[in-house]
Amino acid sequence: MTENELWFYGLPFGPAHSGSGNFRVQLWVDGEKIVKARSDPGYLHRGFEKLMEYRMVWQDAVLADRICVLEPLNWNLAFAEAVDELMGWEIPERAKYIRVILSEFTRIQSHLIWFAGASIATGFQTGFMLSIGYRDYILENIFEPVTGARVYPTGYIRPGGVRWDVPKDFREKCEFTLKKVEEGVNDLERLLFSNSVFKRRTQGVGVLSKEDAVRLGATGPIIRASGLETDVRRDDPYEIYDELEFEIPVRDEGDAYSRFWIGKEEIYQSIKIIRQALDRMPEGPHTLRPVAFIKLKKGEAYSRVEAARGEAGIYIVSTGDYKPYRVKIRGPSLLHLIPVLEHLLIGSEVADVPVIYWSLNTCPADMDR
Amino acid sequence: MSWEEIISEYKPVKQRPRRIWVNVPKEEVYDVIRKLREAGFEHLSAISVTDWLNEGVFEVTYHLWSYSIKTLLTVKTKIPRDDPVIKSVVPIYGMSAWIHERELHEMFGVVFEGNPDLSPLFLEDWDGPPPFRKDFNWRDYVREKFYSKERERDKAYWEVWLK
Amino acid sequence: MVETEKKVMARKLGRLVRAVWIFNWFNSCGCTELLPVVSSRYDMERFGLIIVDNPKHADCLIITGYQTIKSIKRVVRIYNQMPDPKVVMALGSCPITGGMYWDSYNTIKRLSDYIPVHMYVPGCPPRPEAVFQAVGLLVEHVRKLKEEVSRK
Amino acid sequence: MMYVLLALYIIAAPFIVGALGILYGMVLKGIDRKLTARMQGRVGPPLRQPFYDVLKLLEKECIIPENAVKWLFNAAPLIALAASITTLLYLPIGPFPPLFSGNGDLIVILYLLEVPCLAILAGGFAAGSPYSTVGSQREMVLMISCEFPLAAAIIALAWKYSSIYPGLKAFSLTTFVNNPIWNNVGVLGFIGVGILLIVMLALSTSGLGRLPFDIAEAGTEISGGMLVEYTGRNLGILYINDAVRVVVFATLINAMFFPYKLSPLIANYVALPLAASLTIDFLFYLFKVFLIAFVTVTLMRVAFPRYRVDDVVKFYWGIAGLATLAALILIVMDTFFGW
Repeated sequence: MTENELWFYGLPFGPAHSGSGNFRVQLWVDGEKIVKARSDPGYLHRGFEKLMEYRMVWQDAVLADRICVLEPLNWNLAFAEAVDELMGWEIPERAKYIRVILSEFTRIQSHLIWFAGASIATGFQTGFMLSIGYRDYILENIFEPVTGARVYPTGYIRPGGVRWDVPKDFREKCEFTLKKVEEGVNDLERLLFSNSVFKRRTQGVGVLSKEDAVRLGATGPIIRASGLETDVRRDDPYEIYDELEFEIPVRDEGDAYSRFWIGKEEIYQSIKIIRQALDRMPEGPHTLRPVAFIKLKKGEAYSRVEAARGEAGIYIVSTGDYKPYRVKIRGPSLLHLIPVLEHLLIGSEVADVPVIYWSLNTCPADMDR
Repeated sequence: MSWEEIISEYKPVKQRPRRIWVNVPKEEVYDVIRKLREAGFEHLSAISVTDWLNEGVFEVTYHLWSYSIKTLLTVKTKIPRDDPVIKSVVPIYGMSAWIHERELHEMFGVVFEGNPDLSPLFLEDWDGPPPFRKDFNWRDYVREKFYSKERERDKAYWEVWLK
Repeated sequence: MVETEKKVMARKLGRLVRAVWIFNWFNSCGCTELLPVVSSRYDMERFGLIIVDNPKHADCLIITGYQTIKSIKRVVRIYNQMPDPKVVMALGSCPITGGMYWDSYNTIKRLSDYIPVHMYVPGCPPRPEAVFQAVGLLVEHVRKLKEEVSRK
Repeated sequence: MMYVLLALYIIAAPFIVGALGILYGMVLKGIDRKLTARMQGRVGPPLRQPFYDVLKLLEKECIIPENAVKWLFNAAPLIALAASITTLLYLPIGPFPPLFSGNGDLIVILYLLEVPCLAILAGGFAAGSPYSTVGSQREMVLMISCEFPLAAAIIALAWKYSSIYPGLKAFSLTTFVNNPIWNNVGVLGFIGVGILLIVMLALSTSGLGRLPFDIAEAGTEISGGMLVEYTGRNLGILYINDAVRVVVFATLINAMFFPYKLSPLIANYVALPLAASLTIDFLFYLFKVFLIAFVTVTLMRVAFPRYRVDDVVKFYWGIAGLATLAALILIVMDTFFGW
């Protein structure tokens, strides 16, 4: 704080603000220009890493979906991966395919929420209504029949496989949903991504250069929009991603529009992945037995998963007990919301704050943990 | 210097493809990480601290990823628990390291020398010790703070935990 | 005197339930299930419920999910900013007992210790239908209140 | 006797017009919400939902912020509503001539349109909240940038009238209504007036503070802007004012560009009594107002996100300003060359 800043007045953005999630950025503005921004997280801090130390591993698997409500299955997957790696388990093929399909559906629905956020940020009600409406197809046709709940799968993807096999009409349901989702994304492409006002609002806003993206620790769609072709699914493959064919969309501009665009292209890629996985899915057991009471081996493991908003990592340390000794959760939003957001906000205008905030595809819950 | 040469003297352990773990003494960890950054490990995935209460040490782990080599290299080091001071990696990794270190300072009380800002991040009006330390009995704290002995509904929490 | 006060209250509530403006205190859990309620799938606007951007325009505060020590202070402040008559609805199991975070050092365990809560909707997170049922119960309650007043 | 009736008319008519403006504005609001919902694939609220909203708002507690300028804060909504209804008195309601008219009533209307904005703006500054201050600043920018195209459009049309009918009052809406502009121009002028119509439609969207120009309220940016501190009765009055202004703008555009009546067309075939023709024209007027409101409010809201404040300025000073100038030149050429 220098003396000069007394002349600018403070404008809080959030937490009780429909443009933000449960998160606050204190802005210091000069007219409409932002001269300083400071993130203030912690509204959702629950101490997950400590909670997990106090619970058994199979309880932690249930807890893991709550890390980020917008994509619970990806976090579930990350935790299951970490335990699998620690135990040295090779899980059944069918379980791998189910995991991949569900993870991709989670990515699609998370991206649809992202576009709803983009629409809210620019005051575009129609886009919001459509994206959330189409997201409901996934919740109702995939998540509810498969995992038993619309949002939280309560540990469906668990260490050693998945909790139970998919229902018999899974394939038909997936195909129906994919058709609907494709329809929805095509709609959004016409309504949102070709909309001249939306382009005007997002193009050239919040430009993040490649060097800055690497330096500030951006991952996932954010860094791909800045021109670095990287994806955990390809670089550090888990499950069956090394057998599947898919492209990694990359753009060089690094502005808000290209970030949204990457999200849209990723939905198409996810649809492609799901179709491939459905074709190749083998019959067989869905889980290793017995997996109910897991006594962890002594050791440590670090699992990385490409979540919808970036790299999700779980570092697990065990001393050979039923409970993990230490769990570290690496959420992508922590870096996106604090260093990247503060960097992008300086010099931009108040009107652009929601656009920049939503273009980072963040989830305050996985930042605070 | 290639990255294999840098870590070869510290006996790296290869867990599986793309996962390498290495133990480095406290004094050399900053230099090793700086060299690794120059050798291509440009992404700091996470920093973590493990509290080994019985040995009286904090184990600080740096998970480094390289976009070109495509390997996750975990650098581990141990610092004494009663004097938890370590040199910050902010000069190497910039603001992404800053935020991890700020969080660990709050949760474990580890002091990172050279970090520009270690102010509290998540907790507000916190009156206990750093909460992720193993010697902080979390459940006792919660019971004292949130559950009252007098209230009928809360009695179960007291009775079960006291056993 | 008390009777007239009751009558006034019943009239006010009767008008309130026909056009409930909701301020949603975003806490991620319930928020994801509140989005379908707003959007084209369940469309709560057909019952006159809309989301407003500002607590001062709101009649109903929906608190979705756990509250941490940091956020409960803001909730109390938002509650005080809302004009009377106001209703508080808590979504999810966490505001009732602490839910999954019953032993977390940073979440509060019972919302009604901090602000008056008129309705709890259990679930983790509650389904969209549950939100509608809650609103239906609210309307029913007001109708009974009105009948009671008019009978005397 | 004559004078008593006249006095009664003068006293009663403003109330009737005001009531009509409020009622029809609310109905339009209901239709707008319903149609928006249908276009977004929803069911939408019942048509009478705006009435429920207002009744509820009038019942609610009215909070006045501690550091607000109380009298200004409370007076602003009333001034806004009064000014909006006064504007309506200067406008012809369908077949009925305006209550007040004179030599330059268009200029009065031009300024009366700004008064509600000014009042809310003053109320926003008086509220003493950073959000409402930012909102008021934005509203000021919006008003200033709208001014030029609006004035230029009216001057272009008035100049045309003064050149065709030197004897008539050019700046009077009565002239506009009696001589529809489209009948008096050639091809070039037709294009020019078309441009002016589009500019006026865009101007009325921004004058109403609706998407894509609702930068002063901007829910997700500054959470309600100028209205952020208003509650209860005050908010209810502002809500009504918002509804009335839709009618005001639609009526103005109707009078300037579409002052046609349906009754002469029907009278060709069937002889109509006076009351019947007045009713038909009045209903036709309501229909035209609905159409204009549908274009300026509902369609825009469904199809566009919000502009940024500097884009709005660029739009009005740049595109809209140039377009009105081009229209002016076209109309001038039309007059001189008579194409």
